[in-house]
Amino acid sequence: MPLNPPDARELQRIVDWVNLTDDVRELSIKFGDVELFISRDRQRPAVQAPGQAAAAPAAVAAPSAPSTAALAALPPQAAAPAVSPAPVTPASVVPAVAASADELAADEVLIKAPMVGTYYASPKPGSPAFVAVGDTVSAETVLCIVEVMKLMNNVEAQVEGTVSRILVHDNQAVEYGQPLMVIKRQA
Amino acid sequence: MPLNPPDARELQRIVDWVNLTDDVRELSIKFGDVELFISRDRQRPAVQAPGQAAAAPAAVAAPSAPSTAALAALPPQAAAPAVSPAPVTPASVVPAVAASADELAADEVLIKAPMVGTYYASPKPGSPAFVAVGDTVSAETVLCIVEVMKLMNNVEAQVEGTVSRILVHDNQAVEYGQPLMVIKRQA
Amino acid sequence: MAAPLKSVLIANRGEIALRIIRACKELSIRSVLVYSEADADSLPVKLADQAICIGPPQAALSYRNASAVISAALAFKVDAIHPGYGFLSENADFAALCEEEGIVFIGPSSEVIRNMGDKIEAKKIARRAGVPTVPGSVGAIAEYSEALAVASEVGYPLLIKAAAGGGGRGMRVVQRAETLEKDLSEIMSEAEVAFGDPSVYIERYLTDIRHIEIQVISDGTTTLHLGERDCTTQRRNQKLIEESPSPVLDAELRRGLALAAVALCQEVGYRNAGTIEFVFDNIERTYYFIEMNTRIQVEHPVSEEVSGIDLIKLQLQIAGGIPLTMTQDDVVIRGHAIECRINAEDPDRGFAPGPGTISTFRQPGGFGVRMDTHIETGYTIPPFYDSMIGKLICWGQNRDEAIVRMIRALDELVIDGVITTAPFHKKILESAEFTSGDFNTAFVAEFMERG
Amino acid sequence: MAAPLKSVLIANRGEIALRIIRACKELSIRSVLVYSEADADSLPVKLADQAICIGPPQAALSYRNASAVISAALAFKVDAIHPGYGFLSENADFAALCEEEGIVFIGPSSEVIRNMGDKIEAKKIARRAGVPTVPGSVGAIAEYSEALAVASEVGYPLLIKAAAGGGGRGMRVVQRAETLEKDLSEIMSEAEVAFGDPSVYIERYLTDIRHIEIQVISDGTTTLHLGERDCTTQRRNQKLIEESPSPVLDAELRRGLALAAVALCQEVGYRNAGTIEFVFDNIERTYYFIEMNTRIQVEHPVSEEVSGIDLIKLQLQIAGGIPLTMTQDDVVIRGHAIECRINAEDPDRGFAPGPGTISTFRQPGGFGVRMDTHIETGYTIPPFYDSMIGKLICWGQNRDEAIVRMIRALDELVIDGVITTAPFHKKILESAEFTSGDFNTAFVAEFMERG
Repeated sequence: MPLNPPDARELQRIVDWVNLTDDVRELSIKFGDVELFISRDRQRPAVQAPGQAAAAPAAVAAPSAPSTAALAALPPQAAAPAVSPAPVTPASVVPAVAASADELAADEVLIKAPMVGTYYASPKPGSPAFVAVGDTVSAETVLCIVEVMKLMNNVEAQVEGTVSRILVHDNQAVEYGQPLMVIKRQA
Repeated sequence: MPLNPPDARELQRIVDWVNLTDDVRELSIKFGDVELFISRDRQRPAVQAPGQAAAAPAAVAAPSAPSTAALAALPPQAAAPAVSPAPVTPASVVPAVAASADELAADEVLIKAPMVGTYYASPKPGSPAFVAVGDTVSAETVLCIVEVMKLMNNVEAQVEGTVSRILVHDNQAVEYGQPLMVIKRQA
Repeated sequence: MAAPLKSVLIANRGEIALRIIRACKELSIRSVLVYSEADADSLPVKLADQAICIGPPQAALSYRNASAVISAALAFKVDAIHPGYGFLSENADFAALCEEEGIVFIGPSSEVIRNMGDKIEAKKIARRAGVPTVPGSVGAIAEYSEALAVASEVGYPLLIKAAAGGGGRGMRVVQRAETLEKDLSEIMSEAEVAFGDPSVYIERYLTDIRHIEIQVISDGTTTLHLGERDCTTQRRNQKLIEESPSPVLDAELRRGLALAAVALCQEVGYRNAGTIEFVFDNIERTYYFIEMNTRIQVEHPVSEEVSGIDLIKLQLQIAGGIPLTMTQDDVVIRGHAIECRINAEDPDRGFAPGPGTISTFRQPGGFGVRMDTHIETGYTIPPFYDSMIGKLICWGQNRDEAIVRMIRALDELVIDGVITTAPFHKKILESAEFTSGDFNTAFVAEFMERG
Repeated sequence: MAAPLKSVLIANRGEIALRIIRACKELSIRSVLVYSEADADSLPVKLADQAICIGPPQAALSYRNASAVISAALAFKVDAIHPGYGFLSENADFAALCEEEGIVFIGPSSEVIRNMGDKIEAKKIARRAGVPTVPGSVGAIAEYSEALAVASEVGYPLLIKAAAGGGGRGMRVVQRAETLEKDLSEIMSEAEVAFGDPSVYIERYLTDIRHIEIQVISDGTTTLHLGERDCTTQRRNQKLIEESPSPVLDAELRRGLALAAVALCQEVGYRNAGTIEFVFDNIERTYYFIEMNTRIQVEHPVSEEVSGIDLIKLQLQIAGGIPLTMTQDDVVIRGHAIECRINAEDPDRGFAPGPGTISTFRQPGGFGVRMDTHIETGYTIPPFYDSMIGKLICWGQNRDEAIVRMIRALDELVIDGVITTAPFHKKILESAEFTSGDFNTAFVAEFMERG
């Protein structure tokens, strides 16, 4: 193994390997200031397109540093500074005062995309969605996945409440900061 | 004589002739809608530059149509419409509410240049000025001359009062509408 | 007159005033702009070295007021007057007044202006110079027998024009020999009544024509041409889009036009910038002299962009007695340029002019894009003058690139607060006829009829 | 990769993002701009066909964030990525990621970026291609005897550079042979301590130099050069003013530089736009390869203006597999172009960047003036990025005309609300040294010292 921290491609290869195997449930790697933690929800049933490895929804989250920022820290640049210690879930939780397409009630919270990528409503194609409108969620409930280059980022609720509105549809490309859901806070 | 109205050059030639003669005091010509009226104040003593006819300050005023507008009506254009019946003196009299470089008192009137040209404070070089600060003027008092291509336009006060300020100096080139004097209206 | 100019009075407004100010600045000539009260807040007034108000808004009392302009030039002691286009630019009497007053008129002599301003005289000069004119009667016609003789040479359809007419009045197209006598007697009677002069001219009536003009610049000795401009995209004889080179000329025609233009200039001893206008008959693929414009034209930037030559600077230099240093071989046409005249007019309401205040102006930019305009955000278009508020000029390596660049620039252009012809230009540019290059002066009218 | 591009993601901001959007529009390619939260209200965001926010203001989390950019490209399904300059444009790993993901990287291959990004490797390639490099040691030196041998070839003054150093650190000028041994041992000790590697390079120390670079464009088979740009007007290695052609080259030197640049490209199988930088030794009147920039450069418009060739459009076409149709003979340099980089910096306070809100922006215009900028009236310059807010490019028939036009355009330019380098540029342009063309890279520093 090289002494230098891995570059994006090496991390990518590890994620690819996890995707291709059936028997890895969790994986944690730490090289210097780069940390990778993979937690797979379930096995993916089959490859989608012939001749191409499917992007399995392996949920990836960086426990102490945001994985996207780590991936951005490609040589020869220095590692990207983590602007603020990233929370366990990288979802941006915006209180009701923040602007949104629709008016938010005072007890509503907007869930925004923590990164640009593809929004998945369910852990894998065809399986039930993580949440539906009316569902009760806790702070740790996974609301959806945003895929960034085959890295599946769980978006957690961070607040307790009920799902009030879902603003995007499955498989939709989403911008950084794009409103995804509205959670009505528990009274 | 041609049946068509005279063009600027023909008028100019007449004015030039008046300038060159010593014995014409007043001249009035009318061709259709073009009217020319020349009133000479005094004889000009001598030619200024050798080899060139001097611009004698023959005071020219168009009694019923502004001479500048008439001169502008050169063939092949139609005669310039007189926008409004020109007053006997073409000076623009602006009441105190109008903007000026300096503040005007409520009873002060701004005298503006009726045309672009050269301002003369006196009827001829070396002679006393038409008016000085403190002079009492009537509506018909000639305040100054503005020369437009050797045509000497008398600027009359149009109000009764006293000369409060003189804003330009003798021989100065002045714009159309440039403030020349301030007249304090008679109480 | 032989001394390089130190100061120039600009007797114009709008974009052309700005254009001349810029050229003066680049030549270290003091720019003295005269303006009417309506233009006191305009960009040219802000940018000129000196600005002098010469009268009220009405052009007759300011920009067309010869004595006010000359008085300003004399009082403020400038060397020369640049008349721009319109207003006093082709007024021979004004040029003569300048000559008399010892002020350099930036243009040809008053005599040349007068001669070329007389259409009959200009046509005679053209013939003398061996420049083809539209076939027709040499002088006025008063008899049917003369008309018949001319008609047999000219062919049908032909055009009878009252000698004293003009601006489309006193004209009739004769389709067949059978009606010639009747048409002639009718138009002569009409002309007698309308103008007090029954004499008429006859010339070939051309039905499928383009408008092509040659830009020339001369110091009185050396006359150079800067290639042609094709101004076929017109609406009611108003040019909308001009381009250079013309999409229809071959090298031989191009050369013929240019040499004809230069010959005409040499015939009259032309000095300064000028344009020789021709009609180009699409059917016969031949050209005829129509008239000469003895001034800089609105569409001069099209020639500047393809030649790299700054025409206004040359005008100023020639007027200051500096001879041309380049030769015809130095004039190399590169690529293709198109100009769209942006007017504050509403194409949906018969191109009615709509003055108003521009709430937002965004100028398009980037490679190959030039916008000559005096407008700014917050500028109020005065109702007293022409409705043209700017010219968008795009250059490309070829016509296709110039067209896509113009469409891109029109998309980028924002003029909020007034209705402009910019969207109409885009439609024209995107049409199959325009992109093909194969159209005539009726194109815009037909395009509008189709809707 | 051989299909013409239908959509391009623009991984940049500011004027270059706008430049690429314009080129995309002219080629009917969908422009998809990625932007940070700080640029949400910027002109490129308004003008792109689609704009996608990819992260917070910090460049490391947005414009330099390779995974965010590629994720956006994949999620929003674009064909290609144009990196502009700076940010990810010369990041070989990013280019490699694009290659792996099947996204066209608009630039050369990741391998070429990697090789040319390594200064030692690039120098080796240059030597292989027969391109002159600054005389000096071929590899690292560890012994005084080696240093002595190299020094006798190179001459004095010479430069000792720590192999592991960079950015001005670990360098020493040796004036005389007498001090070589002592200087060598000192710099090697310092390098050992600072970088853990005592090895050094030796090369000739050039004291009177210009910076001259050659613009190339290649489809991988045909490599064309677009003449040189002279970037000698620098301040602390930051280019201020670039021009083309260089005022000091003769035809033979120009040809030599161009051929060297093309040879280097062919040696590495270069594809797309690139720039080969040389130092030009004023004393010996000879040139040495320094480095290659494997991307479009800030100053590319200078070459566009003199060649008439739209470099960004060629980049997009080549990336879409469309080969170059022109030959070297079609590349004709006409006139002279100058670019001034307008930065929101205060020359009186050590060029300190000063972000802020632009209360009024007036863009200069007219013939030969181009301003590539993303600023508008009301635009707030964010503090997160480069302080360059626009580039003013002026073309003229010759260098003198280009200079007076630039001065005129700088006078016309209004950027109120922030302090910019525009007035400083004017002072430089008006200086006797600049107008003479005879200066070196120390000119601006000396000019400022004189005050």
